[in-house]
Amino acid sequence: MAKPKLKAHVIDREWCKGCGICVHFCPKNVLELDEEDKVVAARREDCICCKMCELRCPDLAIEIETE
Amino acid sequence: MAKPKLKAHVIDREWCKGCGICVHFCPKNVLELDEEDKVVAARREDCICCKMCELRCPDLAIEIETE
Amino acid sequence: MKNQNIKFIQGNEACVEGALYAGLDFFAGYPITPSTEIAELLSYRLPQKGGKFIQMEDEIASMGAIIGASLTGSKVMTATSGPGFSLMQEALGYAIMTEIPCVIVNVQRGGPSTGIPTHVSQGDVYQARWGTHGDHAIVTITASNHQDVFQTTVDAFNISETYRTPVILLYDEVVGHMRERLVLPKQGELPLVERLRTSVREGVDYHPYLPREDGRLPMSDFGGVHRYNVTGLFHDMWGFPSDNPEVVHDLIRHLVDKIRNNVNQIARFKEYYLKDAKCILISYGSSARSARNVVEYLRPRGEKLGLLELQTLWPFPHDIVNEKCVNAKHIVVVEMNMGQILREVKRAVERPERVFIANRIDGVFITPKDIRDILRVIQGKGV
Amino acid sequence: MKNQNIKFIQGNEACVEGALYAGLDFFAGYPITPSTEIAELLSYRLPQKGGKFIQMEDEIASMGAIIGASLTGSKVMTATSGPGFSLMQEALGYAIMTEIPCVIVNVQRGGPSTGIPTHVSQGDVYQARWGTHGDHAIVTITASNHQDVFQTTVDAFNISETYRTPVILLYDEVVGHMRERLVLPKQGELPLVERLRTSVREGVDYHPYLPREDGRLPMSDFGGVHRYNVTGLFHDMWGFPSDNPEVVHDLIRHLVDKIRNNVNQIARFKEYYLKDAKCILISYGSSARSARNVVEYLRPRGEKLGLLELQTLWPFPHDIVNEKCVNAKHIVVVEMNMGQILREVKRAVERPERVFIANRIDGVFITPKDIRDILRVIQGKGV
Amino acid sequence: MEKCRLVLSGSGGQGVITAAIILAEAAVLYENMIAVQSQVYGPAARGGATRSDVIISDSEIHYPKVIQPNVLVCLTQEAYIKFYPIIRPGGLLITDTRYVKIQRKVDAQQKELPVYQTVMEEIGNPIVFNICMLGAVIRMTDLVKAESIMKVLKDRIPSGFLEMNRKALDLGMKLAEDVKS
Amino acid sequence: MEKCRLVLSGSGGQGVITAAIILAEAAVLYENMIAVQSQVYGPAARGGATRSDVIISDSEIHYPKVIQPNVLVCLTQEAYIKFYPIIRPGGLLITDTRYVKIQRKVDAQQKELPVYQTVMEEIGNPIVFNICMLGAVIRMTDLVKAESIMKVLKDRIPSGFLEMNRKALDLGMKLAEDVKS
Amino acid sequence: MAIKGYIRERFFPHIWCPGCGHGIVLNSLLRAIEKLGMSKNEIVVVSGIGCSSRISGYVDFHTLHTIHGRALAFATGVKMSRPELNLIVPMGDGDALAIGGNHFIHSARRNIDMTAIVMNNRIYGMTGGQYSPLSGYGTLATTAPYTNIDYAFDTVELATAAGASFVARSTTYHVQQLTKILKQAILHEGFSVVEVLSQCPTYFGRKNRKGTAADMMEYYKNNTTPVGSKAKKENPDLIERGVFVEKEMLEYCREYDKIIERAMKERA
Amino acid sequence: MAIKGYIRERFFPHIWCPGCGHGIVLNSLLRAIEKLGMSKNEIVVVSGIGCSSRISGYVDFHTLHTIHGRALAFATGVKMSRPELNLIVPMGDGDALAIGGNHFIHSARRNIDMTAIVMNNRIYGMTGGQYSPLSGYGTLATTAPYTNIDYAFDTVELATAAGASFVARSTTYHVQQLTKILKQAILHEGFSVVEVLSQCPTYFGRKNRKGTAADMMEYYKNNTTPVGSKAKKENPDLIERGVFVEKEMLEYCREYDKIIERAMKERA
Ligand SMILES: Cc1ncc(C[n+]2csc(CCOP(=O)(O)OP(=O)(O)O)c2C)c(N)n1
Ligand SMILES: Cc1ncc(C[n+]2csc(CCOP(=O)(O)OP(=O)(O)O)c2C)c(N)n1
Ligand code: SF4
Ligand code: SF4
Ligand code: SF4
Ligand code: SF4
Repeated sequence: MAKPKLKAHVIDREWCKGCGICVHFCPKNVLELDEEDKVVAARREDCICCKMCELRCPDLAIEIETE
Repeated sequence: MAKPKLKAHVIDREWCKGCGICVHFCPKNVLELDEEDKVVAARREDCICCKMCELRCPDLAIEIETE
Repeated sequence: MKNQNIKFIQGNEACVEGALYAGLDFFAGYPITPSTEIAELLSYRLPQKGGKFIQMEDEIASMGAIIGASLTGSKVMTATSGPGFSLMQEALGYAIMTEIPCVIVNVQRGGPSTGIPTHVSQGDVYQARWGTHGDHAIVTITASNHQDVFQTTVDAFNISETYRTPVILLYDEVVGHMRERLVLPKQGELPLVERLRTSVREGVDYHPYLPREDGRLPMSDFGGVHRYNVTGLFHDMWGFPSDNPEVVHDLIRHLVDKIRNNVNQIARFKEYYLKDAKCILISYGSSARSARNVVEYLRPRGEKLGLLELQTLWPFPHDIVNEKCVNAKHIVVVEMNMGQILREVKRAVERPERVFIANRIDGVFITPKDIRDILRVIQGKGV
Repeated sequence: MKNQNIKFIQGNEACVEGALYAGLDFFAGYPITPSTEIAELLSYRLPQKGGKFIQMEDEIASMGAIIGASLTGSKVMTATSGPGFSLMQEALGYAIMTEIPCVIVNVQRGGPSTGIPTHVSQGDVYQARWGTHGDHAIVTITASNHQDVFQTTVDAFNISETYRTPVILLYDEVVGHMRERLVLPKQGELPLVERLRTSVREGVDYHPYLPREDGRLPMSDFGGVHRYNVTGLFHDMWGFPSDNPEVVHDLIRHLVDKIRNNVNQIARFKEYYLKDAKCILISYGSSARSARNVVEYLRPRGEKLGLLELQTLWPFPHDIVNEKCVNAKHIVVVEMNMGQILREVKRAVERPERVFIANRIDGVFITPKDIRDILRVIQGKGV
Repeated sequence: MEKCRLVLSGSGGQGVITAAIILAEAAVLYENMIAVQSQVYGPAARGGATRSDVIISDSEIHYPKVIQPNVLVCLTQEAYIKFYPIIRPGGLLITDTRYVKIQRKVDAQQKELPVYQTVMEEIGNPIVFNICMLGAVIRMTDLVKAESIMKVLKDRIPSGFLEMNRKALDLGMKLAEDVKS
Repeated sequence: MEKCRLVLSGSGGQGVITAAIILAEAAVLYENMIAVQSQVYGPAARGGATRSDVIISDSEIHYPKVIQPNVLVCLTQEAYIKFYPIIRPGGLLITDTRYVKIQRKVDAQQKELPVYQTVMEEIGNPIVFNICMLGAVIRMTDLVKAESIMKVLKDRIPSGFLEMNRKALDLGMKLAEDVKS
Repeated sequence: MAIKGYIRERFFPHIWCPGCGHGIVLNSLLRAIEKLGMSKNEIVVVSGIGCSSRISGYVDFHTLHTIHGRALAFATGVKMSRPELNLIVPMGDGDALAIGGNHFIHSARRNIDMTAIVMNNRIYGMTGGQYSPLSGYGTLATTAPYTNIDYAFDTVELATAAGASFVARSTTYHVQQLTKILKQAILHEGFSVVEVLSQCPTYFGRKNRKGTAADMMEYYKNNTTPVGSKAKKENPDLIERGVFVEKEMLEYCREYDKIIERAMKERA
Repeated sequence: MAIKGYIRERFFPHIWCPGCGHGIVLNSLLRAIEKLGMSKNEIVVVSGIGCSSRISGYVDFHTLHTIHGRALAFATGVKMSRPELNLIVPMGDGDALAIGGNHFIHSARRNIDMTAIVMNNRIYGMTGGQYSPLSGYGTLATTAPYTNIDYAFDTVELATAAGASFVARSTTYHVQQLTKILKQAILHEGFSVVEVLSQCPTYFGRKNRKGTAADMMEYYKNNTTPVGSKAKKENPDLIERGVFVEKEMLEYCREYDKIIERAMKERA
């Protein structure tokens, strides 16, 4: 199966508590926390859709949408 | 050390409940229960002073006294 | 010829017969004298009707198990005595808070602590009312003979279902262990209250904790079509935790008022020769047998003596007791403790200085003579 | 400049200071809100003085551990809240039966069940008295400010040693958690009752359960020169099990009377403006602070209002309360439950129809305004 | 009829409690009388002297215990010593010759029956000792019919044992007749 | 003096509760005033808006909670929205410019201070945010002397950090002066 | 169904602290259930009291939030009267093994069919950081200011010795393994225990200077190893992950059904 | 001192039934203490509730007869405040492992110095013959009329997994081994568990047609084997006897003394 293509990082800013887990463990360093301590996909183009952020988020606040 | 010589089977008839454990496990079949279901040394001469009756009595009712 | 419906059994067995008659499905318990026969007989009888029995690791687990089972729609019971009853108090409060029907039998023995396990006492009356922490209300019933044990056991299940509350059956060692005749009612002879299940259909929003106009709370079997939450925290009508003061206030009032306001519907009692009684004995459980004996003995000898036998102890029927006692010169509470129901009777009646106690607290079943001797003293006749 | 004896701390910390002042040696507990600070602070402070702290697997084990430790001569304490207090009831009865001194702190939160763990309540008053099975008596004390928390904690240990009984310190979340000033008394400033040890010499026959003429029961440290038996069964003067009715009767009477007959010695209370008070507020614990506020607020405004603050709740000081209230037109019990002390006050005073309640049961700390509003209604002034 | 108050006493293994229950059950189920049975519980009951109370009557029984029995059965010396003082003066006191040495001073009609001996000689199985004793009791008191006892036994024991029990019961009744006459 | 009723509010990590305790403790231990401090407990307090009440007075304080503060500090928008309605009309309402967008309609003297910003610029460590805020409060209310706060801090924190805290406190007092004048 | 279909969204964001491992357990559990394609009505979640136990409020199943330490006892009653339901019992380490230890070993002994999840953050979170029976010797806690002298249970060994027929361990870092193990555990017929090494940055982390939530997960990454790996032999301090026990044993409710059959036969 | 010197003769004959194995445990225990030449004043016996627990009333030591299942918790308090005393805690199988199971595993985990004796007769004697967590699958009891479907704990495995530093098993038949093991257990510093396979002829024996007390002891004679014997390999059904665990581990009270030292230093 062809490797998935990223559609979007769906981030729920209400639910995100800025713990930084997704940021820390993103293999491609795609994510970071903004000044409000919410996660943002700063380098979305580097995303390989491994979804590790989605699987490890304690707050179900980030999802990787693929095409 | 010389093997111990029997002085007496000290039996507390008040304490003995006639469970028959000593009788059953006496290697020389020295003991038996009388008509009142109390243990008696019927064949004291056969006693080898192994004291197994004394060690196994649940009621501390029989003791082997040696000289 | 033998009548299959007549049995000669222990009070504990009569309780089992009553529970099975009422539709008991599930029993979890932990053995303790003098209640053990209840568990033993049910371990044999329940599976015969497809019901289930489990001996848990302790009384706390037993309470947990019956509450869980009740939630799924089963009629449940456990049985214990003083020490086990003390251990059940935390989970009992959970059943009260979550309004889960269950019946707890406490066959009383002598306390406090391990006390005198094989002797009779009626010392747990107040614990039944106040044993768990926090404000709450509870129903407690007792009986003095096997026919009544059967009847009150059936009642206990009915009341438990009607008000969605734990009900305590507070018997004692004498009633539990003695053997006497029991005539089994036919199925249908005694009314049974079945679990009130919600009429809300699947998909429609069901509120597990929103009482109907009539105050009753329809249930949806756990594991059924309605998914909801049950918690020992204060909760809203969906069953979800809330510390909103209004929610908290309304819930605690609901829990207490649903019992308090129905005190007269829940009240069970029997009366003997009260009409013209100058002296009224008030008793319950096995001690009521001795009291009854005294009444039957002294009446023919010209004493205007009467007996009010209480079966419902909590909520205490204050008005009924007061009304029955208006004309009495003396009111004597006969019980086997230091005056637990005495306290309530004094609160209930006018001129509480009329109220006395004839009791025994030494593990010996109170005798008619004990009562007659005390009576004479109360009446100023001396020994 | 800073006075080393002045502290600004939580009520729970004041309780710890009092316990250490009284000579606490051993604490076993299991964490629970809102009492946890007591355990936390003691885990730090006790070893500093060679004392011992242990966190047990649950509250039942905690009670067991402190009873065992007390028997060897230590001053012991545990601390919990509602759910844990329910679990402690069985072992509490054991301490009562075996007359082993111990102090149990219950920092009350909202019940029943898990209730509202972080909110205030005074719902465990009756449980403190009747929570364990069987007839018994118990001492229960409370306080409304940190200086009194300290004092009553010391009292608790003293009473526990004097009467060889468990003593319940029944505080509440507000007092436990709020911070205010505590002035530490110097050592020796407050009298301390030490364990009364037997004067019987080694080899001479010691009777662990034979009270002296003065009713007190000298103890021999477990593990010391006197070997004896301790059991939760009814027991004779040597501590050996007995179901002899006389022994049973005498023991239960002794256990109850040693407390009941000393109700006035055990009674602790405070009064404000009672002499000419037409309306008397009766309160205890944190709610007494709001009640006091109301009195101080309305007095200057010409209302003949007084406050009786109870510290000893059990044994309930009926005579004292009755006497203080003779001339009052209205008696208003201010508490945060559905009327537990109200019940006792009604039993205590003549013309109980004078007695009302100003309460709050929604987890919110009762305000002076709440009380004033209810007062006006009681006085017929309307809103 | 007057209430009949019985106390059956002996030691743990002798089956006095079973006997008491069988007697009372027979009265209730097959002779529609009123009966109440109770017994002593606890470790005390295990070793030492056990006791079971039975009251049989044609009218309601409120107080279920026996304070002063008019029929007392003692199957051990210990039980005899413990209980003879409570018998109603002139009451019927039945003992087994093997286990009990009676005392003359007791104010009661004392009947010493060789129940155990007879059972062992005629049947050779001590298990029916209690039933044999029961036979003697019902014969002396005419409380219930032997048939009623047998009916109760039918519901309680494997049919294989019925014969032996019937025999024990008859032996007991016979023993009673001998002393009666 | 009149009782001064303060409510300090914000979110978990900001140290508002510590600040409240330090303030009250300073008043009690070093300026022998009477003070009571209380706070909201429970999960609610963990996420969401925490709140701590302080009453400072020279006479006994019976009722320990604050119903209507005359000094209210809000360090998050959520806290502001939740608590501004309870302030005493005309009372002092202090907010941090970074975290709170104030609403005009509120009947109070609203003081917006760039506390966080200042701390980060001048000290670069958010840990003293609450102390800086405290400096502003005591400067505006004259409740306790800065020295008293420092004495309390001496007993609470490693001496290494005292300097930083002193600086934060002064910064806060300075901010207060600016808005005062 | 998307995993959000299994939760009660209206209660989010949940009460757990930022970085709390319990949220990751929730995340994994939802995915396991999603992969199994179970319907919401066939699942009952029973929990006790603790931060971890709040999980029951967030999932859209039949949820029973009981009292501290007793979840398994309540679950036993539910399961016995409705054996067709799938019981999942998430517990904190204190809930499961301090006050709840007895119910834990007895449920294991009976081999009653349910999935016990021990969310092990080595601390009492809800009450603010006291030591638990899994904190371990030498750790710091609010009730162990001089370091803890209590040894820790080994959850896996205890569950195994008590008789559990499925015993496994994973961590909040190894979310894929965790999801896989949870699936197996739920499918297993009998008493299954899954210990999840979770993190409480707020109390255990702070008290013991373990850094951020991510740091604590890094620790699990670097200090655990698959069951029976030779890395373990070289470095015995490594904590093993994976399935330790998986055996066929008679299940309690089925056994009881046989009792019922026998009883009914005898009667007829 | 003769063993009669260690008992309270006035209470004999004891209440136990004829042939009750508990009496043999008493017999063995007294001999172990006699051989150790301990003085009566240095021994504290703490028991719970049950026939077995009545043992405390018969021995002339400091005796604490507590409540059902909690003996070890009480003993913990005694030991911590008087570490110089020798704590012996005899318990029935129900007392120790049904209601008391949690205290059992936690005491083992802490490795607090005391000797726990599990007098295992596989039944609740005191209450008249209900099944216990050690009765085992297929046995009969008054609450298991259709045979028991509960699996039994293996006391040795459970104690070991929980952390006990001395774990052993013997029987009422092997009285010499039993005495020897009890001696070792009492001398061992740390939490020691000795399981004694005992007999309740009155209930377990009768219900399960095991014959007389002597027959039940014969069974132990024929169906047990020394730990690690090859007999075991040939016949896995044999029950092993002997010492299973004996290891040096930090003892709880001594560890606490270190805490006190540290606390006092810090303070000074
Ligand atoms: C009977 C009882 N005792 C104590 C408590 C207080 N309490 C609530 S949760 C808890 C322990 C929480 O720790 P854990 O189970 O490990 O879960 P976590 O909060 O760490 O997720 C305690 C002691 C209680 N609720 N009930
Ligand atoms: C809280 C409580 N629950 C139940 C009981 C009743 N009880 C007394 S002893 C016992 C069990 C006895 O069995 P075991 O511990 O194996 O000892 P044994 O009598 O067989 O020697 C039980 C259930 C009790 N005393 N207290
Ligand atoms: S893991 Fe989740 S909560 Fe944490 S920062 Fe990323 S999105 Fe936010
Ligand atoms: S073993 Fe003891 S009690 Fe049993 S028969 Fe022998 S002497 Fe008597
Ligand atoms: S306190 Fe710990 S366990 Fe509780 S929610 Fe916060 S991080 Fe999670
Ligand atoms: S019942 Fe069993 S355990 Fe109890 S004394 Fe008798 S034989 Fe021993």
